[in-house]
Amino acid sequence: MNNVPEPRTPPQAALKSDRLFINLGPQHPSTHGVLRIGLTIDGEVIVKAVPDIGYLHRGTEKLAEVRNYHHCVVLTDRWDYVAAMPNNLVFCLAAEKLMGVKTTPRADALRVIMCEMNRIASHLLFFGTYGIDLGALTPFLYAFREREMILDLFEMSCGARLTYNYIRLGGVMTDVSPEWLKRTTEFVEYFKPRLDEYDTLLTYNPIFMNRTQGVGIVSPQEAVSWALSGPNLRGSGVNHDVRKSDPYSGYENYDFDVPLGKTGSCWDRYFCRVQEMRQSVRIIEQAIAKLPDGPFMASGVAKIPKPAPGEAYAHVEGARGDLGIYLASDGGISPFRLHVHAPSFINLAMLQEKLVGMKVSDVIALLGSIDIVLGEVDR
Amino acid sequence: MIRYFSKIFTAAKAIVQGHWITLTYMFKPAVTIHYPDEKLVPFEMYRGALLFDQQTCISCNLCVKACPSNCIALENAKNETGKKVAKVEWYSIDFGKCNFCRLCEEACPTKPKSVWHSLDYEVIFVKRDEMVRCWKKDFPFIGKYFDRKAQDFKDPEGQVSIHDVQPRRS
Amino acid sequence: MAMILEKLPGLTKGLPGGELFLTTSDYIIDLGRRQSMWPMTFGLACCAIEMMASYASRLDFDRMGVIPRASPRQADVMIVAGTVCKKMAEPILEIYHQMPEPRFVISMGSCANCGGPYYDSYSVLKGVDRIVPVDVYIAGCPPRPEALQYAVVKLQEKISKMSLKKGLATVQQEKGSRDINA
Amino acid sequence: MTNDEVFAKISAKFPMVEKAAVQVKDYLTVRLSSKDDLLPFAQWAKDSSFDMLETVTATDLLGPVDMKGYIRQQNFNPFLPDGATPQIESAPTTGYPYRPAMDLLWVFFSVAEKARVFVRLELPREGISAPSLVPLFKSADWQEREAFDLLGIGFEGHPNLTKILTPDFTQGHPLRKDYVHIKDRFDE
Amino acid sequence: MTAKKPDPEDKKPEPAAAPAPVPVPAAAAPAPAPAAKAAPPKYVPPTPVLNRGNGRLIEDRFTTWPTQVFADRWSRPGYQWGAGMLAGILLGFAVTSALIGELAGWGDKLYSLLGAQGLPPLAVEAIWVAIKVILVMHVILINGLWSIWWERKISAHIQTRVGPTYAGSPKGWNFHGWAQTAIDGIKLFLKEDVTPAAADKWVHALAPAIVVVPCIIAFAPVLFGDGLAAASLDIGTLYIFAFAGISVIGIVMAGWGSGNKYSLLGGLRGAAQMVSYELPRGFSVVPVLMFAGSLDLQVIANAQAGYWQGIIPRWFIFYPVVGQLAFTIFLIASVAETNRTPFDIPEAESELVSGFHTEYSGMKWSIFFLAEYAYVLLGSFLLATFFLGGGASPINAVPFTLVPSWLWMLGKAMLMMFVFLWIRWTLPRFRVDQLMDYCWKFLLPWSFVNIAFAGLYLAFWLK
Repeated sequence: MNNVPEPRTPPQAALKSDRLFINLGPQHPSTHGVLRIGLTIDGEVIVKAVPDIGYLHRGTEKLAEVRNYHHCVVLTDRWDYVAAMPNNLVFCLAAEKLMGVKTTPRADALRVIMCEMNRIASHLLFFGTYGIDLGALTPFLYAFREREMILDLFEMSCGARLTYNYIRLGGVMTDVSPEWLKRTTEFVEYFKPRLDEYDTLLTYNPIFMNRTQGVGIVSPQEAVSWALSGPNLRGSGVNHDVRKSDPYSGYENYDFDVPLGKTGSCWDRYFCRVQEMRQSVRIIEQAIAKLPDGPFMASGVAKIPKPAPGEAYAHVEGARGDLGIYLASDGGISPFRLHVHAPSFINLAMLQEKLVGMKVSDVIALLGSIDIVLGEVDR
Repeated sequence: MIRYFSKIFTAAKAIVQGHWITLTYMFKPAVTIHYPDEKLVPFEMYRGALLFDQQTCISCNLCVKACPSNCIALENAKNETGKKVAKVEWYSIDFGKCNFCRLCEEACPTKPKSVWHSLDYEVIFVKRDEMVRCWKKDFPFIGKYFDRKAQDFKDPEGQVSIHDVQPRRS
Repeated sequence: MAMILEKLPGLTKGLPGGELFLTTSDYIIDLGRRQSMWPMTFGLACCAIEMMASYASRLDFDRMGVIPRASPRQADVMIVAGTVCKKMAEPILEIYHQMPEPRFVISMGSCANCGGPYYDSYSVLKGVDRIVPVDVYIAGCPPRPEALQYAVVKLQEKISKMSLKKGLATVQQEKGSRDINA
Repeated sequence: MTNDEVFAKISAKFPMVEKAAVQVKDYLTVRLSSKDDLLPFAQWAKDSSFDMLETVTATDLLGPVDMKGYIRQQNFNPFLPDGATPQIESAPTTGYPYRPAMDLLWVFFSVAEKARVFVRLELPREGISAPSLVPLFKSADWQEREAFDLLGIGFEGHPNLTKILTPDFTQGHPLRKDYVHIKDRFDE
Repeated sequence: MTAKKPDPEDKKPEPAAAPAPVPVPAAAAPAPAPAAKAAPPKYVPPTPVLNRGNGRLIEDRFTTWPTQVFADRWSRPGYQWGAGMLAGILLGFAVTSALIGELAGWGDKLYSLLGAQGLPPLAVEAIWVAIKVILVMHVILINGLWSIWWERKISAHIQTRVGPTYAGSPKGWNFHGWAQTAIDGIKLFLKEDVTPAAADKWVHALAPAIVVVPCIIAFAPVLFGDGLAAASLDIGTLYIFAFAGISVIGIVMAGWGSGNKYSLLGGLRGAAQMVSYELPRGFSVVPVLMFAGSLDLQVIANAQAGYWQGIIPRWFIFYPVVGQLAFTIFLIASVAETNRTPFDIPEAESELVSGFHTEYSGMKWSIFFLAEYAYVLLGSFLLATFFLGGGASPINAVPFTLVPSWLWMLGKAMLMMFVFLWIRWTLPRFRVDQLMDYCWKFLLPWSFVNIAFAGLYLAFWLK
């Protein structure tokens, strides 16, 4: 049911109220980092919105031109710092295509497990912060309690909690111990009932559904024209998932289905992410069951690689959408050009047009539902 | 009419279920770690503050090349005749710039490693000079920092080690 | 009230029990500031996620009386968590000056200490102590949530050594690392 | 849909478009010959199944990057009072065709057939400008502004071509190979 | 990486767990180990700088995982100790109050003692009123300390974490942070008092007063037990709702006075919400007044004495349909009146930074904070008096009826305050227009229907 009341424009003659310009400033509790939106509001309804980004622009594409390929892998951790594994993976895929290195099956399976666990951790953070944006403070703490378990598993296998540098050119950094696999299955068993708890706590909560169901509706054509990707695109009903359409590192031999939304509202995008967590749990179980043994690192990757001149493009289904790397090499030790197709940067662009006509508290609901990370927006 | 009441009923049921979950969690024990009283020992693979052993280092510059943010600087030792020798005169790591990525430890060819990640994560600085950690002849693993005001090397005040004696990684 | 406390050291110099009264009032004031430090929800980059983890249930910051406050007017400590870009330097300065007096700054992570992995980038400020005085730096990229709590414990120790002789507010300093008991 | 079928479809409609010499690994790369082919090609792509413009970017082919574009302020090191030596200098590799030009790149993706085509266009560096695709694809808006901000490519017809990422006081376009950083008040 | 496949990490000489002294690396190292390798200097780390003594090292991380922690809660020492402490407090409270049950009696003795001094009756009356005012003021301000600490502890345990623990407990001890709010008060007392330049000085400075003073005045007729009311007015309910409505002006002044756009938005939203939720709050109490027959709180409380069939107390909440409906509407409206989630849009943390009190710091801000908790206390006492039969014991058995009325009243008020806190930490926030729709299109019509039901009850059942 679409209960979005169309913006009641007061009769201009009777009610002379001038427009108020407020800054949803770079420092704001719920802009997920440093994003400034210049809102021109008339009463409670937004008349004009100008998102202003660049407050976290570190110029990593320029830095990549003076780093060798192993150093660039470290740089990639800091783009989408909530889900850093897909960043490493996408750079390594592009560099391996450039250098013609074939990874071992065990490395592919480990990469799939790590990326899916990182997707669950990222969606848990989204679930927690989206609850805070709409005023429910407790789901954040429950989501972080589960996220801490995943971070423990990452710390046990690759040594860091957030910036892993685990997926390297040609494979992965180290092998995982059987104890790690046992603990992962223990986490997966513990996590399934928690997902149903989250549903009763937030998903089917009437106030939450009122706040998100009719808000920020994106039609499929509009979603494709804005080139959205990931849960934002699937929330509008367009069935495009890179893991299915352009499978990489062994995704074709795991069976999982892709959740689709119906109306493209904030609730559908939120619901796609919660369902995706269930699918990731299924993938992890299958991957652990069929984990091939063998070397975890391909041989033949040079200490300072100098790939032949050429170009390569690789893209991966990151937690926020279709993360792509265009890598060009001129035969030197540093990449000649590194362009990041950052899903958050492109998903955020639709904000300036979608916000007109909405209420101030809907800005937070819409911004939270497209789930951006400013490290990836500004690179 | 019926739809109106059923909508109210489902809404009320969802709210009550939500409250039931928060109530049950209220009576469950807390998962908190009382940090200064209880401290978590990180896993064996954890990448904490770097340690360096001046005696086993063969000053091969591999770690300098491997570091993405150019934190490590070292100088070859010379014996009396002025010929370079496989020893290191001094060694310095800039902890302000280090991003704890383990590339230097993997590049180090010596066995056991002469630069390796300890498990210490409580590393703070009070002054800007403490950021650069230096090693010279028979300095401890943890190294010292050069205080410009006092013009000499001092023990790092801000680092608390998890183990009484720093374990070494091969 | 603040004016009376400012003149307290002068008043109590001559009185017999004055010294004891001064030290106990020092202790109470420092206890108040130490056990209830309210940071500002102010995350820039990856360190902000670790700061959120330190507020979460496993490493509860509320145990030390630390509640994140949204507006700078009600905050005592500013935890700069993440890369300070040049475009963000102006707002950080403005927020620092909006915070009411005894204010402290914790620089969290290599990027805030001196640029970290972006030591040669054209758009990154090489360390937040170029624009605001910093009390405690934390090493790590990103540092563990326990390291942030250890920094708060260390800052609490520095505050417990503050005394009324130097006045109620902390020593004013434009930039660089600051020693509040200097 | 394999690359060759896609290329057959394209060359049927646009004969003057030919396969690019350097193919992006496992994707079809097509090279336009001049600026004014772009708009008809984009219009055709939008009408046929290539309805998503994924990426708009460019590469500066001038040569190795100029080290003065980076500012390196080292912490005080007692053993090296004048700062640690920078480590990697980008050196030109022999035999690579450096030329004062910029190679623009558009990526069209068809959601229905899951096919992707890379469209390249090489333009001289002086006063570089290209037609903007904002009227056809809304996703081009911010990506063209980013290309303008970082590489200085003027897009004709773009509604609001202003800086998007770099701060206002940064002069010049950082991703150009000959970018020299002008010291502002924040790097002493 | 060298062409040779890097062999996986060979056996670690150093067992990570026990801090054993560093063994000399194994002599059979493949590379010819340098001959006379002196054992690396034994490094003595600086004494760990901890304010609470040396930390206990948790070696096995997985014992802190929720899977183990939630598995069997009674085996954890902290849990048993906490449960025991809670039971002890409740029991002690009940026993001591049973012993000194006749506190109310002392009031009359004091009053007659004053009269015996031969003072003119007017002076006696004046002193007696002064004592009552001081007592009620203390209840309101001490409540601030108690309820803020209680909210932080309850919200912490709801979120499976531990609230403030180190405030006010010496090294090594853990008194559950009893002094946390007092310490917050000391700090806020000494903060620099910032008045923003764009602010309208007088309006900015006066706003907190106008928010707090009506609440303190409104506490006059509130019943703390049988006969324990500061002023037994026969228009008690009307008096309370009249004064509780004045704080809206304070909020709008705070919004306008701070000169900050966010607080202006927060102030206007606050005005719209609080004014419109006055109506359902007032109308939902009308059935109670109809049953009790008077506005005086004491009469309402006495009307709920007695038991149906000796088991179910005659409280208004247990009236079949009217009671529950009136109770829920009044509860929802009082939550909205105190600006707490799900109705906290005036100081919505995530939207308007912190709403109307964005520009307040130090002492002025803490007055706003105390006012919020004073209104929560007022709301919970009203709920206890109107619907839970203030002072009457729920069970008809002997030991319970001996417990004095003020303890039952306090217990019910604390239960209602728990419900306020419980709602805050579970539900998300309304949007502005949904909030208004909810009030005008749902709560208000249903309260009118409720009044009609009450009329039917009076006509046929309660005659």
